[in-house]
Amino acid sequence: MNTWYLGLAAILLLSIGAALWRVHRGPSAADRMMGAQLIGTGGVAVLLLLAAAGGPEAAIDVALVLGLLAAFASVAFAKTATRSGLGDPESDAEP
Amino acid sequence: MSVLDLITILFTGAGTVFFIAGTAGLLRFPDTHSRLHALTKADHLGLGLIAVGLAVQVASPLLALKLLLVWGLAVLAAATTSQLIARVALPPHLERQKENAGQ
Amino acid sequence: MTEMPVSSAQLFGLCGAALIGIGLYGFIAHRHLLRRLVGFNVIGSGVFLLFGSTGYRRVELGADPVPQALVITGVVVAVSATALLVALIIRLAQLTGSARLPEESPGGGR
Amino acid sequence: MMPLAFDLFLCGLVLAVAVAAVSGRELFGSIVFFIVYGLLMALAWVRLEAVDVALTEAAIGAGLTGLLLVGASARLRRLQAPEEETGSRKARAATAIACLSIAGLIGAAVLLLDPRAPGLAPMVDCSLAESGVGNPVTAVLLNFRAYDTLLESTVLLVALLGVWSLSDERSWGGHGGLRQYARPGGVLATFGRTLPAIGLIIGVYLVWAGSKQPGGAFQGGTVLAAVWLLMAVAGVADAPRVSNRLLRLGLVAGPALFLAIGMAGAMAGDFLRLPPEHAGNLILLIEAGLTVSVAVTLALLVVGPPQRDLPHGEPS
Amino acid sequence: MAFFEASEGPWPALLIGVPLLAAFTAIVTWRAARLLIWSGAAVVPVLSVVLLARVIHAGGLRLPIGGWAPPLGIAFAVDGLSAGFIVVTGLVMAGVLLFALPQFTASAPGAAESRAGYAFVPLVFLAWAALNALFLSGDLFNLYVALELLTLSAVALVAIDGRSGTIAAAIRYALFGLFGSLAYLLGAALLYAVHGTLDMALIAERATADGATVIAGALMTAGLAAKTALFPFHAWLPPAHSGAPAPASAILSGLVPKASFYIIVRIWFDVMPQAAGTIMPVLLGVLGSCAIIYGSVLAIRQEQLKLVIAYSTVAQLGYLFLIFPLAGGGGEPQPWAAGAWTGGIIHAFSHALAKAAMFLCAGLFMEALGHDRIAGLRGAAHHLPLTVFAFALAGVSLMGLPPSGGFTAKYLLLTASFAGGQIGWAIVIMVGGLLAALYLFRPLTYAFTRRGLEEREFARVPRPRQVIPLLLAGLSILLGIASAAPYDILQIGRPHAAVEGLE
Repeated sequence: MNTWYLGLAAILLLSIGAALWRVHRGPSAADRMMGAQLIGTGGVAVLLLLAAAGGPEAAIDVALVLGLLAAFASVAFAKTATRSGLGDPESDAEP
Repeated sequence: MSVLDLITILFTGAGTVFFIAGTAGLLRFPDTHSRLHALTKADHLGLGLIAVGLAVQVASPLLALKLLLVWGLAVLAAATTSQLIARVALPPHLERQKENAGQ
Repeated sequence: MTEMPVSSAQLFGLCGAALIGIGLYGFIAHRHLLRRLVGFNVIGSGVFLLFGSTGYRRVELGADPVPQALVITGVVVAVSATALLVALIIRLAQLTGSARLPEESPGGGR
Repeated sequence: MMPLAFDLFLCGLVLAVAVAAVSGRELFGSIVFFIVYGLLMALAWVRLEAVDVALTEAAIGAGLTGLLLVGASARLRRLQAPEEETGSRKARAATAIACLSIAGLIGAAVLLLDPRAPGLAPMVDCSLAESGVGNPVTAVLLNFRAYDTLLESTVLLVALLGVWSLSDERSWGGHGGLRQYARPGGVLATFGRTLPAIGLIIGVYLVWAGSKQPGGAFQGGTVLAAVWLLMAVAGVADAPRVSNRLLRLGLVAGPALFLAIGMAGAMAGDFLRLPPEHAGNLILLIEAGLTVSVAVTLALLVVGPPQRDLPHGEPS
Repeated sequence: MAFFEASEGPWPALLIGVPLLAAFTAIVTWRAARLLIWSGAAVVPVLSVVLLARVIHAGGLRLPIGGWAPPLGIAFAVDGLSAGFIVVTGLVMAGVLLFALPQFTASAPGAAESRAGYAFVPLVFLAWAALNALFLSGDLFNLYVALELLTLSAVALVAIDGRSGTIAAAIRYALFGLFGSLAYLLGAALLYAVHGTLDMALIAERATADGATVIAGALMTAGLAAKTALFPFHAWLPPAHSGAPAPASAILSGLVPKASFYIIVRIWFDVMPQAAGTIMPVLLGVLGSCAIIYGSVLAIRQEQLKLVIAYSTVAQLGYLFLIFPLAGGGGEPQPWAAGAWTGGIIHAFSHALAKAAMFLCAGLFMEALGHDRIAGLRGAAHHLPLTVFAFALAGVSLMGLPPSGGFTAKYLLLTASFAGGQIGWAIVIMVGGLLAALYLFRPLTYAFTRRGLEEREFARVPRPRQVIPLLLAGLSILLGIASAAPYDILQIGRPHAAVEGLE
């Protein structure tokens, strides 16, 4: 079973490696951010699999923290894309 | 091999497939918005299937809860960020339209 | 278990060494200060990884907690330094319009 | 063979991402790579069975540092600071060769190390019972080498003082950063109201769990800081004024409590000595104080120096 | 183990705890700054002297912290060298804080808190705590944390003026300093990996000249040399030290680079002397010589007083590195080694006092004149006689004229280089003294010129503030007059203390 988990984790790593290409290529900043988002989720999945594959059980806590914080960079990015950097990307009204 | 193991193998395997599909979409789809579409599949389904597949194996319910919480967080984060990223990625003329429609 | 040509600890240690080199390149080769800061952080994490990997040489003893604790300290110190540098860089850009250091005048003075 | 193959692959990815982060042509791209890099480092730490470090790396390396850099690059773009000009190819090649040889030297040192050296793990195990906690890393951080940690917690304060002193004279005493805005009821605002509750639980859990299993004040404090930052970004919470007395008390509470316990020990004969029968509770107390201070300090470090609120964009 | 004595009282802990407590209080309330400065300047130097007295009485001390003996825990390790540095730090810090009192604290009861005033006081106290922690530490990683605490507070002090020039200087300093810290940390990590401990005394027992140890030593030395502004890593120093407010400059120039130098000395004389080989000491000596010549020449070319003083620091730091070839990190202990070593350390002390005095003088000139152009100093001796006298006294020490501490230091270094047949270093020392005379006579000549073309406006400067640099400069002279005492103190706890110097 451990080998199965580790194998899947390795495959996910491969897929992360592929997603890096999107971060590299862009073309827009949003594309790069999306690549990072997918890699973040992939990383969380790898952590869960590592925990299952006889790794430290607390790796799930790491996954929890990553899952919690993964969104932050994207939110910060979306925020900075507004005109003043302070508004809401969903609306053009400014404070 | 027990039935549980079989379920785990099935779910985790399927989850991984969704991830690969999502990655392929992210790489191959022509424009930002369709790529975003592919991304959310991987986030929602890929991680979800893996989490469920592992949750049936764990001994303590607390651990299972944690696994599901990880998934829940990922879904929540993905939903929010894809919405926001989509908005950022809107070309200017579409943005104007959407604003008019919204008001 | 067959004898591996290289252990995991050595592998991550070598990876740390390579990261130090990569970060150093970014630290030296760029003029844009934010790029240099990224380089600095890569060097830092390379040092940490190398340090941590040396605590994992005896797998059967478990990971040595001392390097782990020291690396945690180091990471916190590094983020403090990074935050201070980011604030300095933004301030410099506000005052001069550039995120680069002015060229050094080797003679100083006049 | 499988674990080693996995590690080999992980190292390869880490190196590739590091190269991309350092050499990418575009600043924003290189910062996104750096965030990915932090995430992969967290994986590497899990592989090294250093989950405490992995938690720190996930929270600080991938989380906060990424946030700092994304924010900084956006502000520089808004200030229209010019992007990179590339140096001469010859100079870059020379630099690359020099860096490569330094990395080679360090790599040689790694290979020269005795692969059987035990480190201090056995000694930590022996004294763990007297340390008051079950997690050896926490035992090192808050008991065996508590002195380091005391100094480290003041390093954060120094950085914050430095950041604050970069404000305009006129803005001194004002709010850190600029007031953020989110459309009421919008996705951002909803997110900013939902996630903090979960984040709070996770942060507190990490601190509480730290005495028995991986976690602790720095990891938990970082999560709390990040959660608060999210609330600020979503317009739910405002950055406090730097002149706020309560805020300042929060900054020093942890280190001051730590120092007080240390000095009490010094008066009794041994600086920072925690009597074994009370060590567990004292450590929990110190961790609680440090969590508050770490969270407040880190959050304010990311927010930046106090500024005057202007209707649009950068303060002039 | 009887070796660890727990009965030495809380002195080392107090030397760190009191400045930290002052800093925390100052962070919470700026109103307390005045009280904190007075009490800090009174209490901490006394504690330093008490510690020195303990060391003189009991010899070298080793106090495990928290009841955990190394290698698991950290120990304070105090000997004559650390106690000497702590006393000098205490004197300079007390002088600087009192000097800065009117500049950075509330002038009137109702005055509003200011940006620089708020940051300055806690930063200085934190730097003080960091310096004491560093000189007391017996542990390589603990040294790293103290060093980072010091570096970050120094960077913040450089930037405190907020002008674009000082921000740039602070960034340049931070890049060098943080890079240096990482190189040092990497070396420490390697040493831990080899020897299984970070305690310096334990490593000293175990260290051999194996490959990893040598690489670790090289990395640490390179990083620390960058932090000490050793040529060719000196470029960050002059803008950083001249751009800060005068009291901050006094700390930055007088004390901060000595901290990283102190660690280099510890590494090569105490921790792993056998790994030094023959090339490394000579290389450090050559770089130090380059620093002496290059720094002095550039100091001569400056038009602004603070830049002259800052470039002079580059040159004077160069002397410190001559102790590596002269006192020989490796090999057989030579009869003159103790003399050269002690000379180098006394030079560090007298430079700390003299350079702090000079920067404070420059600060007073700037207050009186509104600028620090050398050509504008005409008439200074008439209007600010005490300050000019203090500057001249400090200059005497920097030039190495008798009976100053600088003279004793250079005398010891010269004697060692003649005794060892290494005439090259002696020539550098003498040329450096001549160049120092050149760059210091220029401002002094202007100051003593009675009348300029027009009668210049000198603002009044309160006399007590003029006394502070005078006292510091006087102390650097006293170090030469009573040179036997520091010489003996520095030998306390030294491994080769038995070797007689050539006094």
